[in-house]
Amino acid sequence: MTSLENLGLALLDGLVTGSVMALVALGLTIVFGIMNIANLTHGELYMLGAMTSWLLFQAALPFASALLLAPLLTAAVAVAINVLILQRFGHEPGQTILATFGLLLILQQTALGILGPAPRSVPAPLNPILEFSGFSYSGFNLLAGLACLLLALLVWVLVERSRLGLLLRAAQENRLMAESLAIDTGRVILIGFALSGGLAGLAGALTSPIRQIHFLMGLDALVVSFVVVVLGGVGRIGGTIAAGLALGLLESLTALLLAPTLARVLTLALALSYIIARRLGVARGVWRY
Amino acid sequence: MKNRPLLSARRVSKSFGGVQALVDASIEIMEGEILGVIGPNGAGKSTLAGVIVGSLRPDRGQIIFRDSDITKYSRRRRAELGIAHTHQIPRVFPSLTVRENMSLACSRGLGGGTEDGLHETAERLGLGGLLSLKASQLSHGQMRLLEIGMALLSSPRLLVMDEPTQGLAGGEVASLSSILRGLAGKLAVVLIDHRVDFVVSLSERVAVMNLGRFVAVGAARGRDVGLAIEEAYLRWA
Amino acid sequence: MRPRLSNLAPLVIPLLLAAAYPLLPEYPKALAARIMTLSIYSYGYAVCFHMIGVMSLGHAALFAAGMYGAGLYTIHVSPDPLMALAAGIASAVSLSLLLGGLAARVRGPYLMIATLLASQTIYLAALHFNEVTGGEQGLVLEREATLVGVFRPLMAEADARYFISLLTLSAAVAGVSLLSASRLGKLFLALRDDEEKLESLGYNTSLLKLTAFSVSGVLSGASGALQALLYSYVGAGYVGIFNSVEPVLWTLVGGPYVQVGPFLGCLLVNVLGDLARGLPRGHVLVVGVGLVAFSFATGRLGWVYRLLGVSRGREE
Amino acid sequence: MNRRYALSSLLKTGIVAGAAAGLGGVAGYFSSRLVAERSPPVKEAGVKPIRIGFQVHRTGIGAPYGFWYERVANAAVSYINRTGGIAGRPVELIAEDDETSPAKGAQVVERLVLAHNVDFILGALFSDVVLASGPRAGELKRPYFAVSEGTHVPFGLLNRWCFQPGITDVPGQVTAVAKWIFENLGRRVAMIFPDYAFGHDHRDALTRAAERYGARIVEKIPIPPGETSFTKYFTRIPRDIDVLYHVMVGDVLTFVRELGVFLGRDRPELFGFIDSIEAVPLSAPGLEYLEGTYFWEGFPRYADGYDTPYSRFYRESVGVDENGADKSDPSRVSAYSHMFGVWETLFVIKEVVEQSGYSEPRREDYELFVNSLEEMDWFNEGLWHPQGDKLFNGRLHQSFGHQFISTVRNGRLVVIHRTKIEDSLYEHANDYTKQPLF
Repeated sequence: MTSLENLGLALLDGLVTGSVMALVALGLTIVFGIMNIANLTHGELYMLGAMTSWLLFQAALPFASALLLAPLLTAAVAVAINVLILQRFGHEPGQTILATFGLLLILQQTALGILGPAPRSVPAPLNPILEFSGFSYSGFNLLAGLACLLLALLVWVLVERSRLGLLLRAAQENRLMAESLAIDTGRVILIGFALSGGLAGLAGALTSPIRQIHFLMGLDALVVSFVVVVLGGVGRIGGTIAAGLALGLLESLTALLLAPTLARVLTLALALSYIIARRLGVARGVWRY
Repeated sequence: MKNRPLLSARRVSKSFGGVQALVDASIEIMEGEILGVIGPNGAGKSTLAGVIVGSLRPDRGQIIFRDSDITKYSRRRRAELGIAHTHQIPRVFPSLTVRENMSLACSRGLGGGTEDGLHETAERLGLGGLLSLKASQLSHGQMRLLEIGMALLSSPRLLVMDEPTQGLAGGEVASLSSILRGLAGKLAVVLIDHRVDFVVSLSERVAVMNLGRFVAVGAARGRDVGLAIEEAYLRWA
Repeated sequence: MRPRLSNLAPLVIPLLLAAAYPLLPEYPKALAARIMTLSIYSYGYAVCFHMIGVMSLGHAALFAAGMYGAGLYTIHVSPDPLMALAAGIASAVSLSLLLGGLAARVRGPYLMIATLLASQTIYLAALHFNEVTGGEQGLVLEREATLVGVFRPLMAEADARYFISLLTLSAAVAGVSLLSASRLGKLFLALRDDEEKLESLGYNTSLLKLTAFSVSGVLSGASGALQALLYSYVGAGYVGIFNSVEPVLWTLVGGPYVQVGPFLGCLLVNVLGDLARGLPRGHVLVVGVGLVAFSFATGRLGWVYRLLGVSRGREE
Repeated sequence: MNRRYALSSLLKTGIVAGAAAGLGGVAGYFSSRLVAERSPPVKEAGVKPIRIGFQVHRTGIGAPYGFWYERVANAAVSYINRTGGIAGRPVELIAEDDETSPAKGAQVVERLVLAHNVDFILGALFSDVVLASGPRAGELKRPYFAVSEGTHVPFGLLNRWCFQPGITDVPGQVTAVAKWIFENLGRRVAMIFPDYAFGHDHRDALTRAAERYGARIVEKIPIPPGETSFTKYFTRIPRDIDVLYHVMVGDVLTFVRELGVFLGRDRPELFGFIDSIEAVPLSAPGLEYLEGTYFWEGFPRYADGYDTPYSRFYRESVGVDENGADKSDPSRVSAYSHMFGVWETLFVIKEVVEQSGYSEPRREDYELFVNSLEEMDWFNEGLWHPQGDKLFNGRLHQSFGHQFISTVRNGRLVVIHRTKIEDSLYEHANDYTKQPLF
């Protein structure tokens, strides 16, 4: 392969990886970025989405059913976590971290019980191999990437253009004020959790044919999501999408140049210097820790 | 000495988004004087305080302190030069006791420095009996007094007070007045408040602000100032 | 604001541990030694978390710097455990200046992620330069070159391990207690309460953060170095993200009282984990349930601290 | 108002109760399995059991292996106990989870020795866990048996108390198959391996073998841990190679799928270590690409690959069907190429205890035990060693056995070659017998 073809492949693959990262991170943007609640189970919700897809495949149901049922299930789990636990101590940051980390372990071990320890996979509903000049690429990967990107953009428009985005922000920034304006903050936070959980589950189901399904897959997703959310500027949906894409491309392109592990080091170092150079967060005092 | 400007703001402008909070505002503060600043809500008073103490950077214009340009100085360097600040909503350290709060203000080093004036200041402010209380346990008015005490203990040359009477009861306002009177001549004070009578009674000169500009500056009981106040408040009433 | 002798009341913890020594069966003794070593890391974390209110997700890097510093010194320079301990602490402190520098420039969630990225970078570097670091597999230190080895003529390994960690823990407890009562400690609290206000009083808050991070580096590095020098093993398995999250959990469970909380939290979480390990299956699940339960209990444990005579750390 | 309040609080109570029941259910599920799976200790009046501690990867990244290691250990212990135990004493297996973490692994060694006072420790698979545990075992003076294939035992990184008699190490495996690769598939090779110790062992061993047989490793592509997409690294694969050698840990399914799309039909020969798809069914979507490629197997997954009475008995005992999957769940494929090491290690312990006259954990008995083990030089094929006979090197504390080379044909692995024991041997200066035991 020529270096130009390599570059083409790296760009394509980077965009697909980036779109997936963006969609997974988007849910976290809503709960953590906008509402300031550090929900560490976010990656596990993604894993639950993928696991649901596998369970439905085992039950011989079509892939489309996973796209429908997985987000419903994960949204319900997210809402349950909020109602049963987080809401009871008013989303106090320290207690939230403890509780959601505990839940992370519980969900992970539950998945171990259901999936078993070995990786699982589901087939893609359609899988054309796309031939480009000099390299080939999986049609489903491209499709899933595009779907992730479109969904992310859709959510962006939905939240930014509707009253919902405003309400989500208001609910966090000043609960008292929001309540005096007759906004039911409890319900707004609930909607935020449902949306966030649903997005994570949808991303998990959508990518289940292109990633292996494993009980430990949530932790990586969580860490990557946090990084993407923060690089995009906490609470900015458009920023999250841009950061996801940028990170995906960056990882792909650095891998062309350097030994793989060094390439990852370089990606992390670049992300870090971006944060330092922008002096991010200096003017914001909302987050206590 | 008294006629030399301690600090001057020269044609300072500052806007937030599309809103012009300060427009080419210029003012001089003399050594040892109390300068009152009056104006309706949104006139630009707090922004003025911000650019003087360094929590806000002006878009244009200069801040001169004792003949040197401090426009680009950080808040900390200005504090070292002797510019102190009390906030509209009092800011003290709630985890520390009253004594510890005041002690931190006494000196900036880690060693501790002199705390000679600490007890005296505390007594003067009526905080003498509260020294070992946590600041978080104080009432709003006591917190206000504590913040003023901290500002005084940092031995400033210029004290910028942003709405010091806000949230104070009648009696507390009276004692605040007497404290400020006691300061006359010792340091310069920029007294920003919306209580016209309070400001006029304490200040030698009063500056009236409206829509980001100084509309009048003069003797506290002067005619110009009186008219300007009337106009500014009537328009916005 | 001068520290008084009464500020040393939290030393009751190491005293109790010393008194418990003859009563403990062998395994609890070994476990206690392990927890003491780790709780020094917990104190190191709490200096940043509770005293200046900075949440870092990169402290595993400080622990690792102490561990690799001590381990590599032993292997490549000289098998002198005390010098190795110093080398470990020194490398952790240098790294803590880097993290502290980050804290001076970046805040809030951005700082969490910046520190996370920094420690992940170090983790991957430790993997990549495996000829030096041993990569994920790690390196084994010659036992004779470790602290335990030095004390072997005098006492059994298990005893040496217990008392060396106890001694270091006592120093950490005393240090942190005196620090929190000192003027510097008050400045740390003031920094946590209101950074801008402190700056407007003329204090250099960046310098204060650097100071807090280096104190944290000393403690975290000492803990990491002890891990290497007491257990003869150095490896990248200690640098992963889990190892940065663990002290967050310990200090949260232990509560805001910086003199005793870090130890109690570390103790509670580890003892729960150890008891659950005795279950034939599902012990991670039990730890998860335990953490959820702790999340409800934290903040209601004030009486425990009052009982121990600790006056205050952080206001709730 | 009151009614509504009552209703909602009733609802909340219901939800909480439901959640508690759910959690309880999950816990119950686990505990019921544990009771079922724990080997029943043979209690005979007056006979003290031999206690074998087992450090197992129940959770964490090693879990797919840990699950099968535990299954095999239980099967072996149950067989030993049915047939008279060890030296007439029943065996009690005490298994504890090490979370596949070096820190927790070392702690488990302490628990097993100090709290349970086990006679021997059956160790772990992942090299970091083994390397952190070995020093603790050495200090506590308990024989520690790794089933890891890592080089830490034979290369002398550990100590006299650490052994690996049940499975050939990676350099031995690679040395054995490299000759076949170069002779049959080609001499220009690129390799993909995980960027940690296990992968580095492969890299170093294959490089040495290439030097010996005049082949060339033209590209070495280490994959960082935790990677979930691989296409970007495939761009480094040169197009003019004869063989692509792959060994993966982690996101293996994605790895193979993306490799398939990337290389397409016009691919070089593929030789993989089964580790890339260990515990994964070949029928998993995307793996059809592996048709016609070659694999190293430690012990053939499909029953016809090495069909002896002993291997049939072993397969039956651990409950694996002829396709290498769990008899009760055909989608749960076993770690067949590695887990036999657990079985064989337990029988090495049995053999050496019976030969040496070991009776309890004390100095003179361990001296007998370790010396007897180090004097062993051969394990005969049989019910105790179903994978085949093995040469044991007492200086290295390491066994060397036969290796299998299989090809994927019609979606199954078909054995095409079995290496000789000599093919696995290599020189190493390490000599544990020179270390003092106490």
